[in-house]
Amino acid sequence: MAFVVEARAFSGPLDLLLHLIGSAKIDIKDIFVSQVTDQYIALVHKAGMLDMEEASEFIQMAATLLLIKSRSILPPPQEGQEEEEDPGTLLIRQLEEYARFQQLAGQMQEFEQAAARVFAKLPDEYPLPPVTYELEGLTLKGLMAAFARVSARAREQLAPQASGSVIRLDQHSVAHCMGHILRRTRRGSLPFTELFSQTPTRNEVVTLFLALLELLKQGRLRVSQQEAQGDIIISRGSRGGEQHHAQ
Amino acid sequence: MRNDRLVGIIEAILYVSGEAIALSTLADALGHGLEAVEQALQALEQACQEDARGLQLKRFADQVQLVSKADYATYVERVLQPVQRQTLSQSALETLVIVAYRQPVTRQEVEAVRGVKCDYSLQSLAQKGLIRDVGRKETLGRPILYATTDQFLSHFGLTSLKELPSLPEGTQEGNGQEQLYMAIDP
Amino acid sequence: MRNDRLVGIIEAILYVSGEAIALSTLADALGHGLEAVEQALQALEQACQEDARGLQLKRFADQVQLVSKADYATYVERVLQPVQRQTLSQSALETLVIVAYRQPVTRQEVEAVRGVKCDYSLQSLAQKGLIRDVGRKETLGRPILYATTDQFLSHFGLTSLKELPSLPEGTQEGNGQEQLYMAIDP
Repeated sequence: MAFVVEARAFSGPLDLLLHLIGSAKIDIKDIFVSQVTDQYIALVHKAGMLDMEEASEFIQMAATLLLIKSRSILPPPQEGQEEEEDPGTLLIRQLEEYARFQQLAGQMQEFEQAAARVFAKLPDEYPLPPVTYELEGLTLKGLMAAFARVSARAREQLAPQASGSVIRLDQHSVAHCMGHILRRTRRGSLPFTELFSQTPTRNEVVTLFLALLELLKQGRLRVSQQEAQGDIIISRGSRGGEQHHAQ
Repeated sequence: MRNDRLVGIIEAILYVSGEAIALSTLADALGHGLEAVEQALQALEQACQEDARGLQLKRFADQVQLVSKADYATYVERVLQPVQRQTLSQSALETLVIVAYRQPVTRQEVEAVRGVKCDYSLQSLAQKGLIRDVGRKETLGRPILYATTDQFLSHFGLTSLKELPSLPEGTQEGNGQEQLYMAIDP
Repeated sequence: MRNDRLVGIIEAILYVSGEAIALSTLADALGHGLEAVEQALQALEQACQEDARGLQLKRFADQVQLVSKADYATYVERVLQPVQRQTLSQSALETLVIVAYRQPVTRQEVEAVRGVKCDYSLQSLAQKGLIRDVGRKETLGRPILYATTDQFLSHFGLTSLKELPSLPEGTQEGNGQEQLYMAIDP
């Protein structure tokens, strides 16, 4: 990256020029009345052109210095004819500005070195937490909506299942279930939820429910509910009794 | 080297290391004997007992390590383990609903309703603590039975499963039987 | 929460993290206001000044990080040989300093000062995370504008850009305007 002259790497033509100015112990403003510019051109010439990309800026600066030098020999342009700023003045200003930044860079380097004397610890390898689920948005309403979707789909699946190849013995005829319900309500009322077995099959549920409806229609059972979300209680109706209506 | 500096240097070394360091390594680096290192470690240990210190020394065999104080772990986790929030997927939600209404229920039974494989969603619901394994059904293969947990109830603000609402009216057209079937309380 | 505990908790968090943490993150995790966090940090900072402490707080931008004490660096290196942080090359440093003082600045503007092409050094500074692209200048060609990052502050041990050394005085006579322009705080 750097242009190496006399074992020192220069970060650019301005850097080299400043170095030469420093070595000559002159002020930046006196650059053109000193040997510095000649030294610069000689150094660039001597260094050779190993890397054109890199050297081009140094060469360009050499050209600028030559231009300034040649102008100084020519008679000064007449007043008012000068359209652009004198390249010598421009270069001096650029050198001054660059020199300030170089000085700042030196200070920053000290900061950098000081900061390099403190060490941080590597972050602990903290195991990622088990994902906790945001259930805030999930309400009973949402649950029920999901429920509705599932049951809608389950209904669709009912048909193919009915025509499936496995035909199970129908243990749940409506008549059978009516008898079952009546037997279970003989000693008193029965919560609706206890009507079914622990893991009721679809068939069982449907048949039991139809049986219940039939018994209600016949007035042999009645149902009551204490509170809105409470359990439905099944008990013997006005026309209860043991008589068994065969279907 | 003053004793205080020794303590400080050890703290600095243990901090940057983060890992356990042998007492002998410390002794070598400090140019002190093991006794001096031991003394400094004890001073560090004692200093760490203050509430205002968030670190503690962990010692094992002849190694020593600086670790954060167990008491403050909750706060450390809060910063470094930001909670990964995620909502339940559609399929997890459906599975959960079926388990809730049909519990205890086997995977096969859930799958029969949903019409898709449910191993993954059951597993993830169990991981989230919303359902749990409550035994095995005494049928062929003794499949696992799933039921909802207390956490499930508490999330939905229910005191018991009996409070699960029956199917919303109107959302379903027709087929009251099927609706009832689905709404069965176990 | 007692103040002492707050200090200890912050130490624990910074220890486990190792990396810089935003004050606001600490405040959130602790359930305290920024003032309480700032107070605790100051207490921690002060406590660390003891010889017996090997740590110090490094602050930059609105972040804070626990680091080992510079004074004890030799010993830390003796045990751990921490990966030597790469210092910047002369040309990278020059480019970076110009960006720091002139930000937001275009490549062309940096090149005008340095008198050399700066694509490479700008690119490598960006890769190191010391500068970043902050938009485009609304001029012909819409050149990219560069500015320094929080990591830049950390690399140089600065708390904020205000701590950048002011432009050298005295070395320059004249051209007051130019100096003034240069000294503008970015």
